[in-house]
Amino acid sequence: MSLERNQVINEFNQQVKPVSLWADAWKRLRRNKMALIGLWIVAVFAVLTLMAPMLPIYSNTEQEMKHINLPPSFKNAGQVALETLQRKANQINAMIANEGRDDLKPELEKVMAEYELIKAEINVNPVHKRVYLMGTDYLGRDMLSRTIYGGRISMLIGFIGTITAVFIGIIIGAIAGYIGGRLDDFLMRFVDIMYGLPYMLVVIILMAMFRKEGQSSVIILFVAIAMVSWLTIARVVRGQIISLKNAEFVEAARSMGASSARIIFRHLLPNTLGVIIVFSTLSLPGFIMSESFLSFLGLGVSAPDASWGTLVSEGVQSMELFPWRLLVPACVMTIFLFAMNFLGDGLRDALDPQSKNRA
Amino acid sequence: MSNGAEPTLDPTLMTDVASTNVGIGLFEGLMAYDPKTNLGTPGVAESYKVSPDGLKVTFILRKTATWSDGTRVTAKDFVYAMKRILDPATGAEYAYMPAMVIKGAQEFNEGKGGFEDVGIKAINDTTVEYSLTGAAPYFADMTAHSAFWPVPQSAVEKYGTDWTKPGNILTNGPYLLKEWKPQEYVLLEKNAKYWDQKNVKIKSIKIYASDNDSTNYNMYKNGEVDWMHGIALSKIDEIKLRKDYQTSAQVGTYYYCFNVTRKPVDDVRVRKALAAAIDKKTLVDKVTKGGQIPTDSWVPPMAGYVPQKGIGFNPEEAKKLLAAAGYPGGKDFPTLTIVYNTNEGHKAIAEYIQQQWKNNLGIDVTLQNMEFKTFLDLRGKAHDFTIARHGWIGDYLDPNTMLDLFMTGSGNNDGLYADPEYDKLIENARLAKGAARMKILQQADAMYLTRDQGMIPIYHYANQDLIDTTKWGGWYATPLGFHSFKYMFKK
Amino acid sequence: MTDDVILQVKDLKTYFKLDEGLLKAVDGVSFDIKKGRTLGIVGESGSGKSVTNLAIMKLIPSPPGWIAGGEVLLHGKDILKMSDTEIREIRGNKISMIFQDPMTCLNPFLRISTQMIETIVLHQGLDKKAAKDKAIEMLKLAGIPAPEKRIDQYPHQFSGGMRQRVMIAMALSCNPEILIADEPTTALDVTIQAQILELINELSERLGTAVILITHSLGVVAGMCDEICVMYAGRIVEKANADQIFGEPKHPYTMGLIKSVPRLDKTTKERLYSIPGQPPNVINLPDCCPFFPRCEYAKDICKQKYPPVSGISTGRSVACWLYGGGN
Amino acid sequence: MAPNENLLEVRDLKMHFPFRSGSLLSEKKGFIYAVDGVNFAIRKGETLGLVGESGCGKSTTLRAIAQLHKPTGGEVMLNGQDLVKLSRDNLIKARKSMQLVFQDPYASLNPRMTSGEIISEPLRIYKKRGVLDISQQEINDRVELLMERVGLSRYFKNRYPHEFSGGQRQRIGIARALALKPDLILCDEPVSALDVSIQAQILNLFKDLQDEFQLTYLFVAHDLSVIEYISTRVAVMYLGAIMEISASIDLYKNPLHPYTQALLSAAPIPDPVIERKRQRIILTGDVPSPDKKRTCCYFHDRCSKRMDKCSASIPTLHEVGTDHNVACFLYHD
Amino acid sequence: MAKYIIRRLLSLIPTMFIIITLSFFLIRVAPGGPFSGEKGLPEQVQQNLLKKYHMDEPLFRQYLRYFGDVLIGNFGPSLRYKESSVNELIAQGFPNSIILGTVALALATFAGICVGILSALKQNRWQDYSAMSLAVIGISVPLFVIGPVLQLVFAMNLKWLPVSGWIFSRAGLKTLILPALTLAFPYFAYIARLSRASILEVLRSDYVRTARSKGLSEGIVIRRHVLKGALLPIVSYLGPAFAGIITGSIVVESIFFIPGIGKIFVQSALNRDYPLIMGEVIVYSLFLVTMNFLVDVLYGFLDPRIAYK
Ligand SMILES: Nc1ncnc2c1ncn2[C@@H]1O[C@H](COP(=O)(O)OP(=O)(O)OP(=O)(O)O)[C@@H](O)[C@H]1O
Ligand SMILES: Nc1ncnc2c1ncn2[C@@H]1O[C@H](COP(=O)(O)OP(=O)(O)OP(=O)(O)O)[C@@H](O)[C@H]1O
Ligand SMILES: [Mg+2]
Ligand SMILES: [Mg+2]
Repeated sequence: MSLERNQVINEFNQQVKPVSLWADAWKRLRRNKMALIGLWIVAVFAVLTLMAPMLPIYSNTEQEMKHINLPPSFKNAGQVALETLQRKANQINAMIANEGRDDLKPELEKVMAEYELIKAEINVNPVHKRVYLMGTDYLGRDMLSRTIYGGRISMLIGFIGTITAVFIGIIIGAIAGYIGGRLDDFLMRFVDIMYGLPYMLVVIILMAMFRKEGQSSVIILFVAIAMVSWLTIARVVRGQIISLKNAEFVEAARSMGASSARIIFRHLLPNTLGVIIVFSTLSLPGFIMSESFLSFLGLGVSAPDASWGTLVSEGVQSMELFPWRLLVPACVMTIFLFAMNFLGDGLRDALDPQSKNRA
Repeated sequence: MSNGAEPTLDPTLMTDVASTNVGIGLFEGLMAYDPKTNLGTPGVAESYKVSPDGLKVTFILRKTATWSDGTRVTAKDFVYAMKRILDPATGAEYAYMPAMVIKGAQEFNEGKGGFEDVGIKAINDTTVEYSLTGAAPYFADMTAHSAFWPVPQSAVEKYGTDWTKPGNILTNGPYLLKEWKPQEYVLLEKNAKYWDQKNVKIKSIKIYASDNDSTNYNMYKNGEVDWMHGIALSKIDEIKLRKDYQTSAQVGTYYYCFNVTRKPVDDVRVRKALAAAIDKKTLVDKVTKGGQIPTDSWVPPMAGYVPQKGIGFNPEEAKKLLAAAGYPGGKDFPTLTIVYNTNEGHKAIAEYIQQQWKNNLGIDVTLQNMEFKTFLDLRGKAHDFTIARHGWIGDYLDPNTMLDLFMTGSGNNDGLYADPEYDKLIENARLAKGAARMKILQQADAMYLTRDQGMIPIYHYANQDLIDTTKWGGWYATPLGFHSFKYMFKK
Repeated sequence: MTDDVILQVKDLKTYFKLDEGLLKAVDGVSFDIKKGRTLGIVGESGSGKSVTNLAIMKLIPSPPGWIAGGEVLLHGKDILKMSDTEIREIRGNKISMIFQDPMTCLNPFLRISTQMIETIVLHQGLDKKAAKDKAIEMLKLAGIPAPEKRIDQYPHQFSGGMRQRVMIAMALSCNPEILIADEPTTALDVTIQAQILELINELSERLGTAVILITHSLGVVAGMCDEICVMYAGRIVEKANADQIFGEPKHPYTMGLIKSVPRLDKTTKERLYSIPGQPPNVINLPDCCPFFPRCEYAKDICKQKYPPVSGISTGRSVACWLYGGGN
Repeated sequence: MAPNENLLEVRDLKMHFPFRSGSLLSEKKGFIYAVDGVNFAIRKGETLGLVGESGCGKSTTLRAIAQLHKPTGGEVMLNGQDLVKLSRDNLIKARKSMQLVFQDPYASLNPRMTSGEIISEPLRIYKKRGVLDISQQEINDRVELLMERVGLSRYFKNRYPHEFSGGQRQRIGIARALALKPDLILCDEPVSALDVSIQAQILNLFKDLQDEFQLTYLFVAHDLSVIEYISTRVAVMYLGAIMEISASIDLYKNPLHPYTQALLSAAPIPDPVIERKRQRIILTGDVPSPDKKRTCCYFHDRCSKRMDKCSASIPTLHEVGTDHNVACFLYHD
Repeated sequence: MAKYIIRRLLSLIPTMFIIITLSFFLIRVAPGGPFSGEKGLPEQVQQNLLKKYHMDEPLFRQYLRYFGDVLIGNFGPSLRYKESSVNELIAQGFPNSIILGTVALALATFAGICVGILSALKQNRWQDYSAMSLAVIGISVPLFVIGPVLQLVFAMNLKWLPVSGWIFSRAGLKTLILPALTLAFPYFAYIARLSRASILEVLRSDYVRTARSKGLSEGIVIRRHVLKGALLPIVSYLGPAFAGIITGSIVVESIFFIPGIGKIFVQSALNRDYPLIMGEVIVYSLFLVTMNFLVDVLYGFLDPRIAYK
């Protein structure tokens, strides 16, 4: 039997796969529409936030006292401001008329005075020509621009949190789960201790120790997030590893003389990828929101810059009056998280060679 | 009503507004808060006499005043309360109030002298006499404060720290403590043994301990509470138009504190430039919106006193001053940081001021927020700041409560202002009386503010409440923010 | 005769939609089984034996798979058209199945007892206690030592062969009309294998159970089956009774199979014959005889068209161009 | 090494699994005597077939030899080294000359690795340990060569295990075992999951490789004809102990132990005519459970030729002919 | 197993010891003290306070004293809630938090698993997509948004439920609904997603097919055969989640005005109420460590292949 014939026989209708693994994963990712959309959204977000200074948007910090709390609109700001004032005046007028609220007359005058003022300068002052697509906030700053800039820190936090969580958590969890015994006890008690310590005070100490006047505390913020982000994932990974470590392919690897590290990183972890990815996309919003908590303690970007977390927590206060101040950052954030989730799911499928036969 | 969470109901240990609000219903001092002015009005005491030199004040107690178990409230109860609050072992924070004015109190509180030397004496059951360190004309009003309230010795000795629990507590105010669920609510019920009980209209009052403004507001709107003390600032635009929105000026000032030992704000021209570059009126109108009063003065308006002014909003002047200090057009001006404790309001103000300085002076400042206690440590202990947000609320209605702050080494002089002349003026004022005293205080005020611009006053606080006064009578907007339930009634 | 027919499979088609394309795992398979008889299915791995039987039980994982056509008539009633409740009445009760891979087919999280009892309770209406006794009895029949102790253990505490015996005991516990045994004895040693096959035979004789036996072991097929189907790439290439298959195999693939078996009774230690090449990837199979690249007798027509099934004698048919184009 | 020298010697190998039963509080402890005193030796270049009842401890023996379970007792001498006593590092080095092929090809291949990675895994492990001096290019070449050698197209290098058929998977496992050119390969039922045509290919492959590389096999299978085909010597195990061990031809021609006889008679023959006429020895009696310490012949309950002393003491392996050992009192003098 | 349990229980002791010791010193390193306020206290008053609470002693003495007290179950007085001991405060708040947390987590787990099952069974169909979108919303929208929104809709507009309050008030159990829902939402989302992923994995397994082939109804197949195998990652998550839900409910407690421990937890740290922080830390850690311990034990019950030595 010649080799040639052998080859023909072997390759009859056997599809030959592309050579590169990553190319293959990429190919599979590309076939997943939702993941692709997710990827695009994340990419667009990344580009937008990175290029924010170059975008044709208004400053994210410049205040315009005449444009406070304007709703989203395609119209010129002056126009919107006038309408808003008009509405307010009408409301007060109605109250005066219906409820006899004469005490509101000075308020009405104030409103009307401002109305006149803006009316007078609407065509002269160029600021009134602005268009606030997403409305403005309590200091008359452009919400669109604030949200775009806010994405910088929030996305960064999300990535850093996830990366540290994934790295530290996975390593610790995997080692504890695989080696077991005393080391497992030790590492898991360490995790318990980390859970148990009063986190807020630890962060406050960090903050006090490393604060320098006039310097941003973003690095401390990262440290603070990294410190605890990995705990839960470590426990989850450990659980998975414990149930996987008796699999036969692990025995096979051991019989080949593979070291524990190799078994953990090459054999076990790739097989827990599903849970890891689901879990890390799940923790992403947690990190983004914990930034707003830590910024309460004084970490993170300092005003007037904002993050999604702080924008949302600001916005929620006045959501009945100025819903866009909540909705704009919240929706943007949610879109991003949706995208990350789909991307995560897609990545998991792409990296799972079996997924293709599984619908 | 909704109120913050009250940590304690023991008058000796009370320090915060929330506790005091409840305490006013339960206890009554020699004097009580007047419902309109918050000055003193006769409480347990029928009347009082001040000695000609102003150093001795004698109160005559009414015989009808009793504790809720029916026993009389006597002079001894006040002496006991005084002993208790001053006793170092009690560790009462507000011990400093009596210690400041009563003779020998400071020494006793420091553990240096005995209680016998403290200037309080029960002449008989109905007469109590106080000896003061100086002629403090505000002393009688001061006795309405919780630090001077009587404490039932029998209950305290019987139950120890548990004496304030419902069932144990004896009160002498218009109300009894029916229920107390810390972190939840306090239920007060009319005290039938109260001497003036026929004038007490409201049968029972439930005071919620919620400190979430939005929830409180929702409860208020839902009719679950009738009176909301403090308002949801974030909803101010809506609340402002309500007819049940009540606001009144408060004895207190929000200000930006300079650490005058630090460059570049050790230069008075820089301080003045910074002060002159803030449009406070717009700030109050557009940013804080809550009826605060924009100000260039430190001392809030008070009867008989003309507050002195610092420099007002004047961008041109500000630029000139800055140039004179060596930073024309803001050139080479070092980057300053404004520190403030985390809070939406403080943040908005800081952001606004940052922008003002940028626009009007061309200088860049950065902002930094931090958690409250860290902030306090930094501002009050380490003094590790250049400009920090600050606020001060007077304890009693006298300019002294504002001005003695800036004496050298004073515990609250966080900006480290130090001027012996100023200290002397304040000392002198202690012994002076009447208009002369006010003059001296004005002098000090002018020195600190007009001459030295030791800080930037921004606005005077305003009390804000939501209560429908067409439904509830006897409620008035007051300068200290205290409201006696006793006078309130349903129309 | 026809009234003895319990199950009739007609032109069964089961496809899988995969990323690479359409996989016709079973593509027009037909056979009948009569009461008390045993049908053997042999064939290359991946030829669709298991899928055929899964389709009979309507257990094709969907997605990606679905039953693309055909009928499965149980006493003349089409299983494929039944509602879920009706099917549940049949599964485990009238038709029960021994799965191929005993390692993964037992639930590792549940005790053997739980897994056995639930079926017995469900279909035989016994109470738990009686069901457990029955389960123990079945395990004993299947040759598990100390079953009353073993029954409360978990699958991982059993050796591979013991798990397989558990599967068998479970499948037989409800006295099914049809038993589908997918490689029931691969992990068993020959003595136990003989014991199990004996058990199945006895059942078949006593209760008239019809058996579909899938196996790689031609020895087992030879000993057990009345009729044999040989499958290749989703179709039956040859169908005949046991003697005919072993005596005079017609299809080149069958011939290859028979030749490849090492035999105890012929102690020639020469190299084993093996069919050259690999089984084809069934995805997007062109319309040709899928065996042609490995076939010694391949003709041009083999590359162009799938050969029609030609009946050779009663009950015997073969799909190969060697035997003409049609009847 | 002389051809007759023992490559592997197993002496009194014991593997007892502790097990617990009962509830949490009234826990009872015991042992499953999965392997209980196994002795045998394999000479270089030969194939020892291991057959036996399922659950008798074949897989466990293999695992214990490979040190996947630390044996409860006994010695495993590989090339004169006792693996049981070796330090971790030395054990890993020793493993280079002993590889496993698993019973279940699918479960033993990491589903997230491509076949190329799986086959090169042992090479990379030993490269990393500094034992093997080999470049990445050489690894690639070696993998391709191995794949070709076991009959897999080199183009399948980037496929994942689930994309292969059962037979192909088993070949991956074999290629992996061959990668390090070990002296000894332990095969745990490598062909029982395969259909006959592929089984033939694999068996041929085993043979070819043995000829080519002077390999030694310990080969577990149920199919006696397969064992006969592949082995030079055969050991018959029953309940954790070896009952009979002998040269292959000898054993098949002249089975001595009653269990071996039963086994051979039960082996099916792929010919319906013969099958119908065959007389089988059907074993009766309970299969004893391995959770009791034994004091007598393991087989005595089911043995048709049992004698009194069978239930009194344990027969040891006894030489009865050239290279033919039996543990049965029938053949004790 | 019994041995394992004993060993784990013993290991609680050093764990708690380390947590207590570290926390004790850490909180005293944090800037700011319990007695600082916007108004600074005179030196003397501060001295008196420190003395009263033995805080003028050397730190190590304080530590020993504290440790001694803890051993006899006395967590000392609260520095802020002056008449209450830490024991009392915890005894007041903890049960409420446990009630809220348990209800919320039970709700989250139940709903999460149900939705997870639904999604897994209807994989890639609209049910799946909508359930998972709900889950993503659940994790991405913070509590302080969900809470007020629910309040707005169900209490303010529909007037079905009270704005706030707690179960012992007149409104009774009704008050539990909104806060429990709010608190449950993110946990629900986590659990739904986790269970979907793991149920999908299990649904593909052969033993589920076996179960179906036995004619078991879909309900039993899911309940008996699928869930147990799929529960492992969820259980790993539930341990820390339960501990977290008890103390992490600050936002919900504040929005719905519930006298729980979460508020005290955060407040005590902000107030530097040292004994209260310590008390909270101890109770929380004990709770968490116990939960994690239970989870580990539960592993053994869920997956018989996991054997503890
Ligand atoms: N769930 C599935 N998803 C995708 N393809 C499948 C699935 N199940 C089976 N197949 C494919 O269907 C074809 C037939 O498989 P089947 O399991 O019936 O083979 P078999 O004849 O039983 O083989 P073996 O002897 O190896 O068990 C194979 O190509 C297999 O890859
Ligand atoms: N991890 C384990 N824990 C407890 N008992 C075990 C374990 N592994 C195997 N056993 C027991 O050891 C005995 C021998 O098992 P082993 O897997 O070696 O059998 P085997 O000879 O390979 O059988 P088969 O041919 O069926 O694979 C069995 O009784 C089995 O139940
Ligand atoms: Mg199959
Ligand atoms: Mg085995």
